[in-house]
Amino acid sequence: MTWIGDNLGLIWEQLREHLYLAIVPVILGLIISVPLGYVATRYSWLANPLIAFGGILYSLPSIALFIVIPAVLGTKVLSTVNIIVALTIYTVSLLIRNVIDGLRSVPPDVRQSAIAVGYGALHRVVAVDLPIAVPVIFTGLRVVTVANISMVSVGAVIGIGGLGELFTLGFQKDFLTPVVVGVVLSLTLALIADLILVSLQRILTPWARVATPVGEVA
Amino acid sequence: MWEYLTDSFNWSGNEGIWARILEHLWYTFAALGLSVVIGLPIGLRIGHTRRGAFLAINLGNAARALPSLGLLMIAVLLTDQIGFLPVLVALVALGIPPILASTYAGLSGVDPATIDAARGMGMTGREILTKVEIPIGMPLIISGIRSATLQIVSTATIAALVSLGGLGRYVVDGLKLRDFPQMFTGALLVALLAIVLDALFALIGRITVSPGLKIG
Amino acid sequence: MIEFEDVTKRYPDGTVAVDKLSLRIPSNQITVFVGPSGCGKTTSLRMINRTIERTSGTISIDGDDINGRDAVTLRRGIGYVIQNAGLFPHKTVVDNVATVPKLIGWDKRKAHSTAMELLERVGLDVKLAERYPAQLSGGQQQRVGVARALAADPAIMLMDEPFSAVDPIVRHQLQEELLRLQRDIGKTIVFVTHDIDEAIKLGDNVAVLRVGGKLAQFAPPAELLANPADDFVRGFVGQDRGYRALTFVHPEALPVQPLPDELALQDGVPLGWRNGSEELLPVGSVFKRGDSLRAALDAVLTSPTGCGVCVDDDGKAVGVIDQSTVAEALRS
Amino acid sequence: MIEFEDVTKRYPDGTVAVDKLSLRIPSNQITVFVGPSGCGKTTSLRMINRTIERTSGTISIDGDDINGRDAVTLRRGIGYVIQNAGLFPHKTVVDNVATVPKLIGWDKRKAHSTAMELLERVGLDVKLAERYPAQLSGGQQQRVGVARALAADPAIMLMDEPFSAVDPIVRHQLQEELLRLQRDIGKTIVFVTHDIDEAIKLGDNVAVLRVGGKLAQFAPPAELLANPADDFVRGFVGQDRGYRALTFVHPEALPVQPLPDELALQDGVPLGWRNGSEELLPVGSVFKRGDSLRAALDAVLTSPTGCGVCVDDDGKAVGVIDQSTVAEALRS
Amino acid sequence: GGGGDQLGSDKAGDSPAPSKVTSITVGSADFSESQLLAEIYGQALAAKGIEVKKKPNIGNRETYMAAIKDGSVDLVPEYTGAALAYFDKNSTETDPDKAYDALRKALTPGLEVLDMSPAADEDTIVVTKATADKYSLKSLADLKPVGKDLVAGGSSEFKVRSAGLKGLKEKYGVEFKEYKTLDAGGPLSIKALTDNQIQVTNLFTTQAVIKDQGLVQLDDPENILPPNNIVPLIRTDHKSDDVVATLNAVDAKLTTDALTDLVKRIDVGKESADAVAKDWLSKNPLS
Ligand SMILES: Nc1ncnc2c1ncn2[C@@H]1O[C@H](COP(=O)(O)OP(=O)(O)OP(=O)(O)O)[C@@H](O)[C@H]1O
Ligand SMILES: Nc1ncnc2c1ncn2[C@@H]1O[C@H](COP(=O)(O)OP(=O)(O)OP(=O)(O)O)[C@@H](O)[C@H]1O
Ligand SMILES: [Mg+2]
Ligand SMILES: [Mg+2]
Repeated sequence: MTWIGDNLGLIWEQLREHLYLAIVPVILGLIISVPLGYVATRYSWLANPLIAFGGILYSLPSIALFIVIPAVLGTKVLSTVNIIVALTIYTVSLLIRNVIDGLRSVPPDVRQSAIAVGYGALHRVVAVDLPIAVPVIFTGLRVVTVANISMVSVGAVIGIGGLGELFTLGFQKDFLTPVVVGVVLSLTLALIADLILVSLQRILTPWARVATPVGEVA
Repeated sequence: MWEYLTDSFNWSGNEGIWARILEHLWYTFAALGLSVVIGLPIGLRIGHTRRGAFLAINLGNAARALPSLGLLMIAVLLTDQIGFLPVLVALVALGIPPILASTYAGLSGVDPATIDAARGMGMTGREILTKVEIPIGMPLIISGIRSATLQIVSTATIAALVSLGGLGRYVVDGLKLRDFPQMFTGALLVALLAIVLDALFALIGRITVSPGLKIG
Repeated sequence: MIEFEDVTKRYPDGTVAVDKLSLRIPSNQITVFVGPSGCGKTTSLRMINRTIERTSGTISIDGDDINGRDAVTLRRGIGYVIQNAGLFPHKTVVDNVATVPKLIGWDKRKAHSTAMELLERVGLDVKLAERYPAQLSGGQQQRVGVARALAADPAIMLMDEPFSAVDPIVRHQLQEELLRLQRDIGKTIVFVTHDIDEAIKLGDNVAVLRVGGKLAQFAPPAELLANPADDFVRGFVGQDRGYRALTFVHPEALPVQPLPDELALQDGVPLGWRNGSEELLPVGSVFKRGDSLRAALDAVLTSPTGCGVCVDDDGKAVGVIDQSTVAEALRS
Repeated sequence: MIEFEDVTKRYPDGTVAVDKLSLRIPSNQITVFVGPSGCGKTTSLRMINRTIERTSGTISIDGDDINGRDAVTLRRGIGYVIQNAGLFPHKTVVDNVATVPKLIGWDKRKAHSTAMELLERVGLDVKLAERYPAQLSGGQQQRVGVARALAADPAIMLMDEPFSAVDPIVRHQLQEELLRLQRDIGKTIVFVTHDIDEAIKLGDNVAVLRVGGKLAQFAPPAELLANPADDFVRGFVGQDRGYRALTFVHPEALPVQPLPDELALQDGVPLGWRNGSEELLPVGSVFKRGDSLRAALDAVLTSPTGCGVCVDDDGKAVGVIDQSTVAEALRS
Repeated sequence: GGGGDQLGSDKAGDSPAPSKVTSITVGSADFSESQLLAEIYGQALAAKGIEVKKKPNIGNRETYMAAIKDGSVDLVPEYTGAALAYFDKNSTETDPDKAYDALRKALTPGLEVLDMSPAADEDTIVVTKATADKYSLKSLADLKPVGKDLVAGGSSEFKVRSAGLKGLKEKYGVEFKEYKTLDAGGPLSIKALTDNQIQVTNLFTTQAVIKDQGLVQLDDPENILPPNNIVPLIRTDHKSDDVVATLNAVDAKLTTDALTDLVKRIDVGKESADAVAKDWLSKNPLS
């Protein structure tokens, strides 16, 4: 326990780095997946290959990806960019499926109406399809966010791992405390992030949580 | 990397690629088997009774948030062992949530009218589970096991961090020695293995899922 | 006979779905529960096979309280058909039908052949037997549902809005087939619908329920139309009930008059009415001897001459009746 | 006027959904497309707002070929209502209705107030304005759908089976409301249904289509009932068409007879028929002066005495008619 | 091995030593002693008013070398012999001074080492007391006849370098039954050794565990294990005079015994490297 008190600065530093490394890829991944998913619903033959390719990318071991990236991009080996790019790849490979499913979840009669009231193609996506896809997209977003937060720590193996560095640090000394602190904080971070996403989703989709009307048997 | 792969020396022997693949498969299936043994019955129970779903799903999510590296290290430090056991613990913790969650989803997604009909014709709870809910939930159950497999295969690389073998050996040694061909080889083989296993489960799905569920 | 005695169902949330219902459902007849949405039809029906447990009162079948019996065994002896059929999507059509026979331990061969027979019986092409439910139309699915419920030859059939999800034309066919089937099998059928026309068409007896789960009237359809018990039933039975009631008026024999010359025939089948010009006027609808007064009136109303044509089973004209004959019959 | 000239639609898979359809849809009236499932009703309708593009032929509105116009602008000027309403689940009721006004650039305040007015107009409680579609019943959703289609005051409204997913009682209400609304607004409405009753009730003109997308008959409903063009139409119009046709027979004035003593009244409202015993016999259904012959006949048929009661707008009895008067009117 | 050069961009270049540096990034390897030294260097430099950034725990030599080559870090604590083996795979120097000189020559352009410290942390190959007794092991040469019965374990690097299995085979003719890849003198190796999953491993002389567990260090008559004096490895573009002066002063004061003590405080006492470094600096003021 005294270890915690003595190392508050370090813990705080790693926590901040961890959060940064986990969240930035989620945001970037979302920015990439949405247009990509939209294209895949327009040209539906693209959807399955994209999802399958995502699955393959996701099965690449993260350690390998973390190290390959500087070789490919020419970034410095200790640059956070490596982790961010790797996790962004994971994010997109997972999220693409949800974006596609989400856009496909728009009921056909709603889409029909949107066309018939005279929405242009792009306008319709922004004003109708995307809002309706939010719950499905958020399901994916929650999964990748949590997964990212837990995956960042693997970066510790190459020296940029946020809370993961507490793992290696403790492990080298055969010392449980830092590892447990790292795991607990990482877990807490994931749960808080999840909670924030759930709240955000509730705020974004007030329509999705309304009660069914009186008289209808569920 | 091509040189590494085509060098037949690298393929044979108990440190060779074949041996590593077998080790990797062993870790994967051991962890997967245990995850199924634990996750499936719980998922079935929750899906069938539709009670405790909230708890199970959220526990499942929380487990997903466990960093496997940290978990592995804690497992090593706590069990005071560096063998297979801590790795198994970490991988099983990773495998259970998807299996649990999709088993639950598979069962709870069964049309209530179908269950109503089954009950109405005099099926007992067990018969409803085995003859109706499991077969209809099968596509999702398989896909849960499938995604657990993918995660386990790719994460089993960390076994190498605590002295075990498997394809992670190449990745970790390659990392330590900055031997990129070796590392790429490892990563690529892991991805290949994942693809092969994925195809295997697609096949299993094709066999176990009733054609009636694939129409339309 | 199925007997409800003071049966009440209160759901955990306090809703009283069925309130002190007392009712005798005669054996080997079709009894229809009808009423607006939420009036407790489904609840009443499902208390019979105990997929919903009553709160108080007694339900007995042939004098035995159903609570004295094991729920699972009870259900295996009662056929159950619901909207959208509730078929097992993972089983072929014939396996769906064979489900209960297999559950109660028949050998496979027998279950299968019984299932095949039943498919024919409900009017399904046996070529469909190896298909899966998703490959059938709604109407075909409902037929499978009926066959499945009949498979173990239960004495009682419960049918909860079985035809309400199919389009009107198919629904009409299914209703006709059910009536035809019932003539053969003579089960005790309890049928739920919210469509008064369906109730009148199918029911030997109709129980009209009002919201709150109270019985408003229990009577054969003709009586329901002629003497609605109160304003609620009158409103529910709807406009045109006078005309509909004619369905149940079967005058012994309407006195037909000989065929007039104006009626053009071909091999005895009416072609049209001559009116001096080249073209014939349409015949209008025709009726058969033994048809209800409704059919006769319609024939009169659709005929351009005011004379309704009566035909035999081969469609050959056997006579005509005029407006005043019908009016006479109506008065009597 | 909307004009179809030799319009054909062939889907990429080869299905010919509409085949050389030629048709004039008059302005400010309700024209109903009716026909069995798959006969091309929806396809025909949707070619009008170009959500489906025709394969050949011309469709013009008031003489202008619609292909000469920008599809999006065209659509904004045409209201569109479909089954299940197709409301935007993520927008409140009032925002749903305000969609088109906002799209065409009205300021928010005006769009909102117009939307609120429309909600009232279609008979929705304004308290529901801030709800989401999922919080409304099916009938309420359909009303919102109608309001949304009306929002930008389009000259044309396309309605594709708008009422087919709601229960019969609500459907009846919605039909009445549509007729009432149309009396005020006088739009050019094209309405699709597969329910011949609905077509007859709502249509100023009815187009009957047969499978394969061919026009079988285009006529006002009374003519359709009286003179079906062929067997297909006759079959489709169905039994009871003679009786239904009476809906369109409005005898100038049926000669009513003075109230007989047997009719018991209270403040002029008929209570029942005396028959010597304590209890009164039911009055039967009643009709108003100016009602169709169908109503008068039903009154006669439901009356235990064979005398139908005629009432004024307050429900007070003003006279009776007997069977022979109705028969007389039928003959003429 | 040796793939590190793929990453060794020449960004370090031939830029001349600056007259003044305002900011420096100190990195360290993934073991306690390296972290401690990095802290000591860092704190000493900070005391001179230089802004110090820390990148502790980067990884093994191959990893942090890539980092210093591409400028991710500017300074890491190194060991003469091991660093020499990294830059020149064929070197066989056994004398500390010669090794130091050879290292200076072998360095990639853009990197330099400062003065070598008297403190050293040698590689050592150890067995448990029990193993030593059972096979009467004193020197590495004694392993030759019994190697086939023994399992060795240690880092990935130990397996392939000449100060490891390669040297053992070439110089002593020792081959083991198996080699388990664990870590570089870390908890895995120690655990495996004490559990008798492995019988031979590679540790470092400053590790307290050697004494605490009564492990037996095998002699190295053929000198396959190089001398390993502590020496700062620095990028030329951060080698200003005050940095050089400070680090040389620090290194001059370090001794092997002091280092052993300090490392024990971290590994056994679980104190943070940060605090231990601060403590040592306060007791050994630079001037
Ligand atoms: N599980 C339940 N819990 C609480 N209330 C229920 C439940 N099931 C039904 N109800 C209520 O009981 C009443 C009767 O329901 P029931 O389903 O029997 O009606 P119904 O006549 O079959 O209606 P419908 O024509 O809509 O099928 C309704 O008010 C309904 O809301
Ligand atoms: N996108 C399409 N591709 C191919 N065929 C189509 C398509 N849409 C409709 N069809 C076919 O065109 C024919 C007419 O379809 P349409 O939807 O217009 O019929 P409908 O009269 O509206 O039927 P319903 O009453 O069932 O709504 C049908 O045979 C249908 O299967
Ligand atoms: Mg019901
Ligand atoms: Mg249609």
